[in-house]
Amino acid sequence: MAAFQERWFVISKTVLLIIVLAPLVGGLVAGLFRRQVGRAGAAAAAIIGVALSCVLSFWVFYQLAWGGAPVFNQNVYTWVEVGSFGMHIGFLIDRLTAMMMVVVSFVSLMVHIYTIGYMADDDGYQRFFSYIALFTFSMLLLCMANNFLQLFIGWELVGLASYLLIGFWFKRPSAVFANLKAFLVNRVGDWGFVLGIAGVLYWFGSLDYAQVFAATLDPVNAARTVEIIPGHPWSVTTVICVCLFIGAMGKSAQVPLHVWLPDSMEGPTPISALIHAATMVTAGIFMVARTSPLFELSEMALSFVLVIGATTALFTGLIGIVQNDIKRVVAYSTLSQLGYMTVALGVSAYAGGVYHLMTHAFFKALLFLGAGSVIIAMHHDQDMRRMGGLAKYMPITAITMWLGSLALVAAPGFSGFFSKDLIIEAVGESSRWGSGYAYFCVMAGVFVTSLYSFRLLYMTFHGKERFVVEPARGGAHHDHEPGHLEHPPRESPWVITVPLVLLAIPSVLIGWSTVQPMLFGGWFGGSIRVAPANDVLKVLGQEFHGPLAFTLHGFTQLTFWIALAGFAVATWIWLLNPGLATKAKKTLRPIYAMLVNKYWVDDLYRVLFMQGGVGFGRGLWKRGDVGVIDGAVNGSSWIVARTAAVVRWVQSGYLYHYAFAMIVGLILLLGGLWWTVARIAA
Amino acid sequence: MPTFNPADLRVIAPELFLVCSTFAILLIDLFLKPTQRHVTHWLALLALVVAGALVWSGAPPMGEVAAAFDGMFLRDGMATLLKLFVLLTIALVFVYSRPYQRDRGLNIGEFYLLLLFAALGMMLLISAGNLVTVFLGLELMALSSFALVALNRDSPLSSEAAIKFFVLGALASGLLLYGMSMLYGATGTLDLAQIRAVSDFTAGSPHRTLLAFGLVFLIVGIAFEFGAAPFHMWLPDVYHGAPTSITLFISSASKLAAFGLAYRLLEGALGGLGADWTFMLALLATLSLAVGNVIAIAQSNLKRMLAYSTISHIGFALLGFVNGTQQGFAAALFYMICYALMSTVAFGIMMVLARVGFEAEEIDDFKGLNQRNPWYAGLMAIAMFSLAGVPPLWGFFAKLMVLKVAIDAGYLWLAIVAIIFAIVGLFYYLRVVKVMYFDAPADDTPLVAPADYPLRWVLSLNGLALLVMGMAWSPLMEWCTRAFAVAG
Amino acid sequence: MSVQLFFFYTFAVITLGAAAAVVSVRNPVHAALFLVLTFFSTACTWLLADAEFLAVALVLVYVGAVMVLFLFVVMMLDIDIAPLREGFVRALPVGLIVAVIMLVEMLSLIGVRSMEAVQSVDPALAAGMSNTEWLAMTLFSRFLLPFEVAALILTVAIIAAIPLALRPRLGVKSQSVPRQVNVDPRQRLRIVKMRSEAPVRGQSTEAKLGEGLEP
Amino acid sequence: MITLAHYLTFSAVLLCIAVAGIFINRKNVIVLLMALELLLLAVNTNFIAFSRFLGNPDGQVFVFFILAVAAAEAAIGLAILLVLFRNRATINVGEIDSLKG
Repeated sequence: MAAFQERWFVISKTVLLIIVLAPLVGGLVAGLFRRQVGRAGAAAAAIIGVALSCVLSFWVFYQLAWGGAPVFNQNVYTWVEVGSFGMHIGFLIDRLTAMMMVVVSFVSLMVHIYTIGYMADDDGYQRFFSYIALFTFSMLLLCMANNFLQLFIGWELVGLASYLLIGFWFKRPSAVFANLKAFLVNRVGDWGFVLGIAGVLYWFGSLDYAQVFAATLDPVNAARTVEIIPGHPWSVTTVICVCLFIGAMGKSAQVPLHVWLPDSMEGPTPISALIHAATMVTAGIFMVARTSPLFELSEMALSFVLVIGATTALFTGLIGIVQNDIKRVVAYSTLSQLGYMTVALGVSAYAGGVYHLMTHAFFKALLFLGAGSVIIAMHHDQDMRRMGGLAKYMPITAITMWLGSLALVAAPGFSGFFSKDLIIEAVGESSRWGSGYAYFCVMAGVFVTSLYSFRLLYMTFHGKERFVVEPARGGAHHDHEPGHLEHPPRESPWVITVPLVLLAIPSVLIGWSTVQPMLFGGWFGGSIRVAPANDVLKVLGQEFHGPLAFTLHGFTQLTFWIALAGFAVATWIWLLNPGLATKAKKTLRPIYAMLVNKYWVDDLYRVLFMQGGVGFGRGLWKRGDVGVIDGAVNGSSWIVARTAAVVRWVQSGYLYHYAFAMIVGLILLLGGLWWTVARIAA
Repeated sequence: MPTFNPADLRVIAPELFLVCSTFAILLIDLFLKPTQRHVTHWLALLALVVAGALVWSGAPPMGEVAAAFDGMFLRDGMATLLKLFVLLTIALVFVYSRPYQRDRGLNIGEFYLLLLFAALGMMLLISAGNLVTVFLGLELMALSSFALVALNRDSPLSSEAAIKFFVLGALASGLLLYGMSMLYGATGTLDLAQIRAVSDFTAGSPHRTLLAFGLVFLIVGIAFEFGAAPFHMWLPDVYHGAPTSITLFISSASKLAAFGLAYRLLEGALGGLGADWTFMLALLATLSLAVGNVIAIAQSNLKRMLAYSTISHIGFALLGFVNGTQQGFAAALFYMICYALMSTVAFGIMMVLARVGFEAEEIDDFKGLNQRNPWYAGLMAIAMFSLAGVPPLWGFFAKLMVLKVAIDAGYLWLAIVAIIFAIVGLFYYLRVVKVMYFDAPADDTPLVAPADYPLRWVLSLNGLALLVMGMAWSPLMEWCTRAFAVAG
Repeated sequence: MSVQLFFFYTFAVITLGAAAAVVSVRNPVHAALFLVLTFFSTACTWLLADAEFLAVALVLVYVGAVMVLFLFVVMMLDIDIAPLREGFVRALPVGLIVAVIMLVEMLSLIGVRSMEAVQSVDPALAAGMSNTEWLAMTLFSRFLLPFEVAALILTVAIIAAIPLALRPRLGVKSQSVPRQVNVDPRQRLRIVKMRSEAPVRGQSTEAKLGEGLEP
Repeated sequence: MITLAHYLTFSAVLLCIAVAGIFINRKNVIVLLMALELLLLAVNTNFIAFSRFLGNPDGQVFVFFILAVAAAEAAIGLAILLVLFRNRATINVGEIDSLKG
């Protein structure tokens, strides 16, 4: 019996491989054999794959949490071994990983089931299933990695899958633009990430988590500095951590690399749920938590994280207030919540950040899927200005959305409450540089969150119906004008409502059973390392007396009253006085313009990078604008003509210019040599 | 007085065989009708294969050098490895370009003969142990290349490219010779090993300045052959103007030979001046990375884009040289081999797409390729991702190796610059992929693969190799490392 | 100043002057002739360095063959002279400055002052042979392999130049004696056998004729 | 007496004239080819001078090879020139600029 137990209660390589590979196999079947297996076959293959890994993830989780299984850390495949430098595929399964696996595979499974209903009319049905299964595979690979290389591979695969999915409807120019944007912005982040990993390899001599984290304990490594610009020594860990965090900023959409996320709403709704709730955006948060031993060495890097997170939390939430597209409101709320998670990381409350990641995964997936349900009912119209009063037509969607929103605004007792309130308290407790600013941001953020959440609910489900129901006039299904429906909206089919209900349950309840062990019980064990001086959660833990007491205490807290104020304002404006919003828009025109234009960040990037970059490239190398040169030649200023002449110098097509470039190169090399010789002689 | 030693013939057996078979093909080709040109094709391929087998079978053990003709000709591990890949890439040129040449009436015997002579020149250059053999091998290769670029004699662009290539090439080789004369003047010998012996012990002597002075001119010649900025100006125009088959040759085999030139001159002869040339090459690498990647973005012609991309890849490969050690040369050689085999895929697909009177060389010609022929689109995508250095493709590991070398050599800033430009580079490679997969084709007739089975299979294998080598690159890397065992 | 030095200076100045003329005169024929002068005077400086064989080879190979080729091509191509001067004057200052900078750098790096090595005895004479013999002894022993490779390069030049330059002219009428001699009558005259067709006497022909004639 | 410095200076000046001839030339390509011959002439002079002062025949042998190769180079260069002229009806350096950018 003991032998039996030992065999079964130890996590085996096979199980882990199945968890990772099942979605891949499902996705490959759905993608490569899409004609052979047909629509139903593709859906079944992908869902079975993901369901299998979901069940097994729960099994692994169970074993780690209650079965007493030890942490699993093993390489399963050695890719390359060059000297001391090895590249492996391996798994590190501790409680942090197990939690991520459960969240990822569960939310992903829900999204898969939901997709059956949502994508039913789409031609790319099989393709879509293969992409989302691939997405799940990538994310699992990323989470389960035991080394930076595999983390990076998963990271890039997630990026690739998101690129494919955001541009799923590749015939829409806006979708192509959005996926290009997502890709480019992520690339900027990856640039930092690669540098960070390179730094880890260079200074710690390994890519293996265990070895690197062990090396961080060595004070020699902590004190090492590097001079990237000669004369300015920087702490090596700060350089590495900032670089790694730049990667996280790209994936987790932190200011200023947040611009891709709202645009990624161009993809089908299930994808929005998958990207925003469970997989891609949480990768950055997870990565920082995973590398907490490194981050703990650098106060400076953590302050950087803190300030970026706080800025994201408040300012992107503000944009959410003025959005009219139901999915975009939810998208900006995601940005804001990611900011909260990042803030938690910044104050060394890694467990808090990861915990919020988990609760957020449930309720955000719920909100997205609910939004999707509304969108289907509205015949793919996403504009909330043409909704209203939907609650009576689709009660299940309305109720579950309400529950999800309550979790989002951290109403005491809901899952979001436990995670978010703790983050705010942790910030209040922290004394890190920037925590004052962060405290202000997260507090103000509570009000903003409440405002846009209830605004969404009121505009969608309550108040006057702003759409018109017209019986079909024989026209094609999709030809109707916006706001005109052929038949009254109705509740979505069970494949959509069941995931909603299933997601609503953890959104409401998960906090009660998990907050105690995960945040204060040292549940994460060795997977997260916090320096004793930074451990704000421990301080909070001394005042924590169980979830019930915490909930009751919550009613007396400032945050609750701020949220309530947000609720009151939202109710006043959008439920009771529908005309007020327009009036407020007029009085606060400059602020409104700023928010609607998203602080002009997109425009800035467009001017700076796209036009600037293209213009620079073209102006410098392609003989400038024909207009400019023609204008110059035709007798405008002498200076412009000279500049144009210099510009034309390079790759002008003329042999003598080419030869001249070579000779100038020769002269410069000779000059350099001359200079060195003269210096040596002197 | 040294006399002729028949045993030397065994050392140059592959070259000897190639000379004899080239002349045999020259004679046979005279008696063939144009419709029988496939005989020349297969004979030329056979000659390359047998030469390759001779290179392989007669190779001296790793770490040893077999010298012949009084040190004029060296056969070592590096020579074996590099020659095999030169022969391979030229064989690929033959296979890929057959339908292309045939459709344009360029399938003439001279095409094969000049390529064979170029192969011979490259082999000689790679094995050179004396400044004279370096020069002659280089000229044999260069003169054949000039003529090959001009071979499409009814094309104004081809002839323009050829004259630019010729004038600048002759200028570069003139400057290279000037540098050689300085080496000779400073050391009194033309033998690379003897020059090396002097250069190792010249710190502080007037010879040192003279050697360094010659070195600058040698660098100019080497940088020209590589196409490193600012000696790159010929490269985009030649890529663009030459028939695609020749572009393929120049971008693959020539670059490998350039590596041989650089290694023989810099390490073989002037290893003692390592500190000087590593710094100069670091500067050239920086400039090449910047120029190549930035200008490539503004290109609409795929051949020109790939030309600028070549320049940037050369910048990357030069990172391997900044170390001046066995590891460094191994990484650079690995990079060059990888680059050569990536560019063969890209240009091979361009030739598959080309039709009579239509060169598939604008990026727009690739619009919607996925809908017309998903397999070739996939291969092209692999090539682009590999060129961009996306893991887990071969190109990524090649980049990784040279970056490691650069960092180990203390050139951290250079590695950072290289990474930044690699990311800039992603943009234009990705544009090709985007065009293939997301744009509507201008012409939606399905693209029928040419009924040339060797071409289809070899091209597919070549494309998949980029994928497979991403998984299994370490044996080749190890081979590269061992190839420099003694010299490093 | 020794006699040799005097001659060296004389020929050097002639060479440099002629070289400058090569790259600056407008007429390419003149340029080619100046190039001949350059080669001649350079050959003389080589003679002063006791390189008799190469000096003679330079004159024979270059002046005798290569320069004739140049002149041939210049005259074959009908080139306008006048418009080719544009831009030259504008580019001249920059070009001169760059050239002078390069020269200064080169001379200072070569360190001409430090190389006051004086001509010793002619090494060929010291070895007891003529310059040609001295050269040949080296060329045909140690430089055997390069010698053969040089032959290959000349072959490549032929193989490359012929397809580029040779162009069979179409539409030129010329006599081919072998073809005339080898003519086979059967190729010129073809005897065709046909079944003779007797016109069918009767109405049809007449009717047709009649139809055609009818107004 | 003639010293090595005389020869080296002479050839350096010749080299600079040749190089300048290549990049200030706005005329026809033939002059470029002539300038290239001047360049090789400078190199040859260098080799001969070094050979003479070192008492070593290798340099003169190298010159022999350079002469042979330069003749081959001239042949190919002129052939390319002919092709160019037939295609473009010009050999003016300033008009050969279809390939650029």
